[in-house]
Amino acid sequence: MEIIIIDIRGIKVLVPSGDIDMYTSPELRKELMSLIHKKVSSLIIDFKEVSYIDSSGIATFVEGLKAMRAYGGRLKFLGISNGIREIFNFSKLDKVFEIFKTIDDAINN
Amino acid sequence: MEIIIIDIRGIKVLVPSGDIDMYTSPELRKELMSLIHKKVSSLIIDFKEVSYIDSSGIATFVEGLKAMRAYGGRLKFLGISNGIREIFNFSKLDKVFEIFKTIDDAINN
Amino acid sequence: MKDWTIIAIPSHPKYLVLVRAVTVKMAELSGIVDGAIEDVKLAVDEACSNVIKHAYRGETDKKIVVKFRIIRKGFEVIIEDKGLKASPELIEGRSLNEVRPGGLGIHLIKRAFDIVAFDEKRKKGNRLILIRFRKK
Amino acid sequence: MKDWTIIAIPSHPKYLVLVRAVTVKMAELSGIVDGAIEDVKLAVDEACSNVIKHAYRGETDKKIVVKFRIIRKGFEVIIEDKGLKASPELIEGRSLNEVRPGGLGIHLIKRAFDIVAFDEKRKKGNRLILIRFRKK
Ligand SMILES: Nc1ncnc2c1ncn2[C@@H]1O[C@H](COP(=O)(O)OP(=O)(O)O)[C@@H](O)[C@H]1O
Ligand SMILES: Nc1ncnc2c1ncn2[C@@H]1O[C@H](COP(=O)(O)OP(=O)(O)O)[C@@H](O)[C@H]1O
Repeated sequence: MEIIIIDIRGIKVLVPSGDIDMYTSPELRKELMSLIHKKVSSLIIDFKEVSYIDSSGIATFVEGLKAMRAYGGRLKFLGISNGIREIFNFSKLDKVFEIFKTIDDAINN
Repeated sequence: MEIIIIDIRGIKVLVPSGDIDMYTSPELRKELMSLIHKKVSSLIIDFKEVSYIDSSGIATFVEGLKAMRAYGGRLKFLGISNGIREIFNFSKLDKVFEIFKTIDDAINN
Repeated sequence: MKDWTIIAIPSHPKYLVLVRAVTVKMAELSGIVDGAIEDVKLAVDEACSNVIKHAYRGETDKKIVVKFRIIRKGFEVIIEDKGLKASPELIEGRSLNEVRPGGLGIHLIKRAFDIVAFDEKRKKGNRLILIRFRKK
Repeated sequence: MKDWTIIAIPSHPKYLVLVRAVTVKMAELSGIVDGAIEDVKLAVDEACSNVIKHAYRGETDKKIVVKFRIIRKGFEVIIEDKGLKASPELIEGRSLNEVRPGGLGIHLIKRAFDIVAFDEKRKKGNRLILIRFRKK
């Protein structure tokens, strides 16, 4: 997994690529939490380059979501493939995470 | 591996896709030899969908080439990737096989 | 054991990618329908992650053995470790209605496999038996 | 053996795809340069094909064990069988100037690995040792 962070109209977009598993999720957690510790009001995760996510990856995002909610921040997901969508649905997290179709929706909503 | 055979202006083009290895090359050999037994004057192999070829695959084409040469037929290769090209070079077969860049070159030459 | 394919890895998370690769290829060979291959891959990965986390408590120099076999009725995977014994009840898993990190693994394993059972005859360590039936 | 990753397959060509998948992932983990990964994959596949063809004479229900280890100086692969003994001279390989099917395998193995040697201490079957040094 690799992570790049881009800035779109003042909003940080975290773009992980490759497999998110027990090996790589600690790295993801580090990047995610270091942004959240700055209390960013919105944070977008773009999944379009994510080839795989396991429960440790999902747990990382649940943790991030809870940390952001604590100060009223919003964690937004983008580029969710059908395969990942299915795992979110199954885990009953599709209702918990905010999932958007386009970057504009994610920014403006 | 899967194989499709198409007919372009009366010339047979064999298009294998996937991995050609010790498991799949007998199937390739069967298809190749059944065309050659009909003494086709030209036969084109399009490699563009081949993800992997091992020595059993190469041996199959060497066998086909020899069988075609015996009656004056020509075996032509198309869509060779750099990786496969390297194996042909290394095996000193790049000079033995006729390798073309485009389907038109392969047909007209 | 001669019709089994076996992969043994050190209990370090960096080797999970190998287990996933072998799982996918074996699932393909077994004739499992395409859509289910990703589920099976995730399930086997989750089971191995659990071995590292729970049975070996994060120790990365132990051994995990994963065995695969194509059977007439489907696809069988066995995961063996020499770590702490899991209590068989854990196979229940927590409720998914609660939003919290962790506790998803068992559910993802049971989503992909029809049979999920610890071999209770095993004396030391764990042997998790996973079977997926061929769907008609 | 605890820092080894091991895959054991039945000696049927359909399982070679598993060996290739594991070889690629291990080569990636070992930090071998990208361009060489395909060479290493081909070499290990050729060595296993040789076991099936020559050591087991095409018998598909025997066992092949492939062991991988990342070492400081590079990447080590060991291939073990319980078949007919190979004569160590075969490692020479035939001349490539002759155009004929067959006889390429050994050359492809030596192209990818710096050390290619049969373990002569092994009593039954073969143990082929392959080492690729990290290139500076
Ligand atoms: N292989 C194992 N050995 C011992 N305990 C295990 C094993 N797998 C799971 N467990 C136990 O079952 C619980 C539920 O597992 P799981 O659903 O994968 O969630 P998580 O690992 O995220 O806690 C774990 O918290 C752990 O207590
Ligand atoms: N694992 C092995 N066991 C026994 N003999 C072998 C083994 N590998 C190779 N050989 C012998 O070495 C020769 C050269 O091998 P190779 O270059 O792979 O060509 P091929 O397998 O196409 O004949 C083979 O023909 C065979 O006689």
